[in-house]
Amino acid sequence: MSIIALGIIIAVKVVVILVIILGIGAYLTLVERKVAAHIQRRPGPMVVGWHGLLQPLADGIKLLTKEDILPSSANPILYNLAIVMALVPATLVFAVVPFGPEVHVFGYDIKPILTDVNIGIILAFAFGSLAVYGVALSGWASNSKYALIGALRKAGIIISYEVVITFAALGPIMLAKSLSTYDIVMAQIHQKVWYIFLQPISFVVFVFALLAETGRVPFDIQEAEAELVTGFTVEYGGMKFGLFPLVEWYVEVLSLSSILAVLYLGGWSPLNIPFIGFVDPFFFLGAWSGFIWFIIKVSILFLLVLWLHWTLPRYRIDQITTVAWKVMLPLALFNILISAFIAPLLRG
Amino acid sequence: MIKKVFEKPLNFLETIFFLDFIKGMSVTIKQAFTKTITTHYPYEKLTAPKRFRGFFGHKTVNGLEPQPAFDEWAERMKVEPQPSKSRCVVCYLCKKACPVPDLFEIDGKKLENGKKVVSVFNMNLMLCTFCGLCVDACPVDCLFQSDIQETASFSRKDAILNLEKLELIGKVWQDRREQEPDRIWIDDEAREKLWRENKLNLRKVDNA
Amino acid sequence: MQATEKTLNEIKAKIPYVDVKKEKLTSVVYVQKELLFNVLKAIKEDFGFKLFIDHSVVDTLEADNRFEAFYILYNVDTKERILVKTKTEHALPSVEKLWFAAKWAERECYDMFGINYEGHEHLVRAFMWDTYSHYPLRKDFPLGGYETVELPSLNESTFGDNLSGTMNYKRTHTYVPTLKDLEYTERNRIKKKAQVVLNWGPLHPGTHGTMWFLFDLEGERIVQTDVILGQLHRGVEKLAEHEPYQQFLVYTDRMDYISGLCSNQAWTVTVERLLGIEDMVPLKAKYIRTMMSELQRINSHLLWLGTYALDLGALTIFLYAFKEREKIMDIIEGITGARLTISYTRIGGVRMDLPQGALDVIESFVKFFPKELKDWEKILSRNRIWVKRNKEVGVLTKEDIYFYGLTGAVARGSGVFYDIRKLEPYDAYSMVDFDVPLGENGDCYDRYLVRVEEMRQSIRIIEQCLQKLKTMSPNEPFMAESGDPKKLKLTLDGIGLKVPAGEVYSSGENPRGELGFYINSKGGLKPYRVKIRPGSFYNLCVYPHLMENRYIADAVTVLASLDPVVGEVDR
Amino acid sequence: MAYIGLLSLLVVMLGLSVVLISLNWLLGPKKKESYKTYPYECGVPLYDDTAQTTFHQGYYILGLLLLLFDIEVAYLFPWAVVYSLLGVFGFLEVFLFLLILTFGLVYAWRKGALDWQFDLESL
Repeated sequence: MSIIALGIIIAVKVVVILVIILGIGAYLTLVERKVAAHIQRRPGPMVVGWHGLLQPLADGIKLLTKEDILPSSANPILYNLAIVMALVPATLVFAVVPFGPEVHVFGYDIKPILTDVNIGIILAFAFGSLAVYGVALSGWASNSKYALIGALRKAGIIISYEVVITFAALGPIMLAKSLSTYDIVMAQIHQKVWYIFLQPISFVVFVFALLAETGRVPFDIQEAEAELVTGFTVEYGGMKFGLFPLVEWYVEVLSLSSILAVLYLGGWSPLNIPFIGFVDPFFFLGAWSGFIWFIIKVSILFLLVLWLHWTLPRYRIDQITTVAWKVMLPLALFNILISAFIAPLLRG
Repeated sequence: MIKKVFEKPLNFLETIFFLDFIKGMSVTIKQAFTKTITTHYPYEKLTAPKRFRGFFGHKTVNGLEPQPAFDEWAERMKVEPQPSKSRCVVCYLCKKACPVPDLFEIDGKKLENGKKVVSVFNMNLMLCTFCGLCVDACPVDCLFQSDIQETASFSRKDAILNLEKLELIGKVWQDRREQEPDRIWIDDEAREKLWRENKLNLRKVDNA
Repeated sequence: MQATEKTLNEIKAKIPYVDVKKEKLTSVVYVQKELLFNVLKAIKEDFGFKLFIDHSVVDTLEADNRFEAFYILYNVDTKERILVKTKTEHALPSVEKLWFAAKWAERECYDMFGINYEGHEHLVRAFMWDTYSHYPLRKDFPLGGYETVELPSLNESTFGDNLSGTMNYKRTHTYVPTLKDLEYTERNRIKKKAQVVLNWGPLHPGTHGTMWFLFDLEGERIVQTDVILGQLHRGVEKLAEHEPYQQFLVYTDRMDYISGLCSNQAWTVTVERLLGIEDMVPLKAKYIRTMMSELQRINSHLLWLGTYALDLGALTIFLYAFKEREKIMDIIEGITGARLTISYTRIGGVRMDLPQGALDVIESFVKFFPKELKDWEKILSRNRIWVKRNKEVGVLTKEDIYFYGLTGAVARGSGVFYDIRKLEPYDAYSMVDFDVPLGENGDCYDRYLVRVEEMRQSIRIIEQCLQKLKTMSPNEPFMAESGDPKKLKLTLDGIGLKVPAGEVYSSGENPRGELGFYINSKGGLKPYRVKIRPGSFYNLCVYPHLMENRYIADAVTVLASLDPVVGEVDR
Repeated sequence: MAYIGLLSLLVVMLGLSVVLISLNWLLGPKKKESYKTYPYECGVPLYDDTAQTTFHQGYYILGLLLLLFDIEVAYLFPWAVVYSLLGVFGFLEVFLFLLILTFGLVYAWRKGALDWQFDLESL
């Protein structure tokens, strides 16, 4: 493979990820607003475009043309650095997400994954936990008490759920015998089983950890609008304000849902009947059906997150940490024990 | 007489299978696939009920005045009724009944035949509480409250109703809504649509 | 019910140096101010008048002993109410040791009358800022205030279109606090003990209005709290002294603006009791009032439920509750003509009869609503997060209820049977059948359950009223006819309604607690002094106590479960 | 070599975030008003001028435990990958390892370290 071809492939992949972040991320705001609206018996945005289809665009323009305000007592460098720290690591997670199986385009075999390395999962968790710095910095830099409390709460959540999410992920890794995201999916395809069937406890724990890491209800205490107005974003305006929810509520949910799909739902593999095989209604698409399955799985997970978000009340900070350390962590440890018994039974 | 309230705590099975969450989520998903109940203001508007207490108006003399009260009061206050002009008899009862009397500015002028006619009737609605006590006080069914509710304006001047504006509102009202029956709502179809889930069926208008 | 002759005599026998007097509408114990504390203590502890209702002062303008103070106490077991009165020049002993609620009432009297309370722990103004130098409720304070600062009207400066005469809007304004005044006030109210003092409110979504809380924080822990009231203070009591009885009705709408009809009803019933015409009110009017105020109660509780859930993060319930609330609003709009500031009742009846179709609409609402309520309970009541957030939070014991003068659903949540509709029925409440829900633990969860159950009981009441109203013909009167128009003029507009001299304390069961009106009338068109006993004000006074050593997140839970409305707190 | 993609994404994202941050400054209006940059605290004067002070948090010990468990998990990742090759010995070894750490967790639990440190006294 020539250098040029490699460069083009990488460029295409980067562009795809950028589209996911900015385009899909922005349009997910519309999806969320529509889902929330219909759950609440409203139609949601209806004015800008057909059924509000241009609403994210209008929101974007509005946010971009706001005045740039720096609070008088804020620290300007940290204040802006916080946004970078929030945005960049969250998007880097996508680098290790395999969007589909290997495909054959223009004579090249291309894996639709930006960095297929043998420590993919570890990278994902590492970048995922870096996101807390953005929040913590923004809280400290804006020098507002509400922002500070919100940021410290977010740190509290991360402290609790960082351990839980990694312990939960150990189970599928033991079964797949690999840390590469691509290989984990391949292992599930070879073993003809999605790990959700073997690891239900770990799956539930992972879903809650996902909600916690992304600050979704019932763990949205860092911006709890009734107590902290909007927590750490309280001093931000315009696009700077817009980026935080974009990153937290959409980009991170998407990336962690992708990881979840990879770990438990067999990534791009079609519908699974445990230990018997896969059923693929999209067989006529060949290798490309994998992409559709991946999109379906991630969207279902995203809708589930929304559904939970618009149904449940939120926890209190001490209850969150207590649940994490006293319920989730022992469950995750127990799950490792179970996996230790299951793993040798599976074919390599 | 006394009812103790309590709620059972979750049992073990309900806890591990998240039955409490599932129950709540079943309600929200059910609602998500039910029709929306919104009215798309300002593209859609409901008709205010006849009793709505909005901006004020003066009903005009059109032969439908409450009799004999109107003639008696016109006699008593020495007021000459002018056709298609305000019915006001300058009795000041509205001002007397008002919790904020300052908002009224009423005056009459003498005609050549020695009788009076209302010349100034200003209402400063910046001060108004829209309680309707002045309407109750009006003995000749002149002052009334219309269904005008979109009253925001860029100048405080628009919040002051003078005699011309009041008469105009009154005339429009008399043409448009005066003859309606005293019903809770007038726009039955729109309301029944809004109350779809209640299966509301309003009885047909009784014009008796 | 007022204390009986027997109780008064027992008090006289036990405490010989007081005078007791049984008047037509009140039972009064007169006492010298030096003995006030001991007498109140004896009445509280020996005679069981444990519940603090209200305390305030009447400015009599007499040369010596200008102020007449009164304390209203209630005995929940024997259902008796008593007034304790004393006279003073400018100072009174503080009774905050007996009732914490008195502490706030005393602050209000200090603020409004300049009474000095000896032994008060922290005597600061209640509503005005601390650098304010007048006492607004004194009789010599003019209604319009002292005109010191003139604010330029926006229109004048922009368009230059002022009008002449009484229509002009160039109005002089009284002194408004500057940032410096506010800063002095906030530093005077709370002395920092912990790490950071956080301003929580007045412009904050969690305070349900413009309440200003100061939280002294040690991390997430609230070490001490204070409330700075008065953001919405409009001097309703002062206005009442300058309005005819009927016209004051308009201001009751604007106190507890969520439940205007209930406040209307409470005021009307009070004036009717003072006039002695409670029995003359037609049955139809009574049923209409009862039904409408129960609708309003559901309306108010829906707002509470919605905002409560919203505060705890369940936004969807908020929209569901508002969906139903909108229906009630539409009903009320169709019947009375207004959605929020209703002014529907009249002294002697109601403003208008029910329109055609009203009963059908209400019936269809009543049929559907319980189903909807059940759905919401499915989402909330047994949800583990909801239970965790509410159980063991903001616990109030029975003794707390009496000590802090709490009423309404807050009192019932702690298992105190205190419901004016049962204890002292007004309008048609004695003729309908309903249960009073009582909680056991007195935490936020119990208060939640009590209020939800109250909505169901309200539906029951409305159903009974509907049955009754259906049998009544449209020709039946809805206003009382005065036997002798010269003596007593009962009209819809209330012009010329003269009220005999006397005093009365009467209350209604508002959704937010007991709304009481103390009217001191010297005869004539206008009351001499009106003291409003707002349920929200006293329910809020327990808040600093409940917030001690709690999380910030509990602040919203507890505040929403006490459910104060600023319009009523500040008046 | 595999990391080139990651690196290029990092560079692109850094550039993009700088652009997004400065767009408001470029496109937005610029009007100076005296209280516009006043820190938000519900529209009233600040009691404490700065929020950058000591602020007690209840999860200090949890933070220490996080370090501990994160290191533990780092040890477990390689084990998880090759677990099937190690056989019974590998299982027993890590089982013992986890057991000790679980005892550590239980100890911390019994000592109340997993609870939110609400008061200074409980520290």
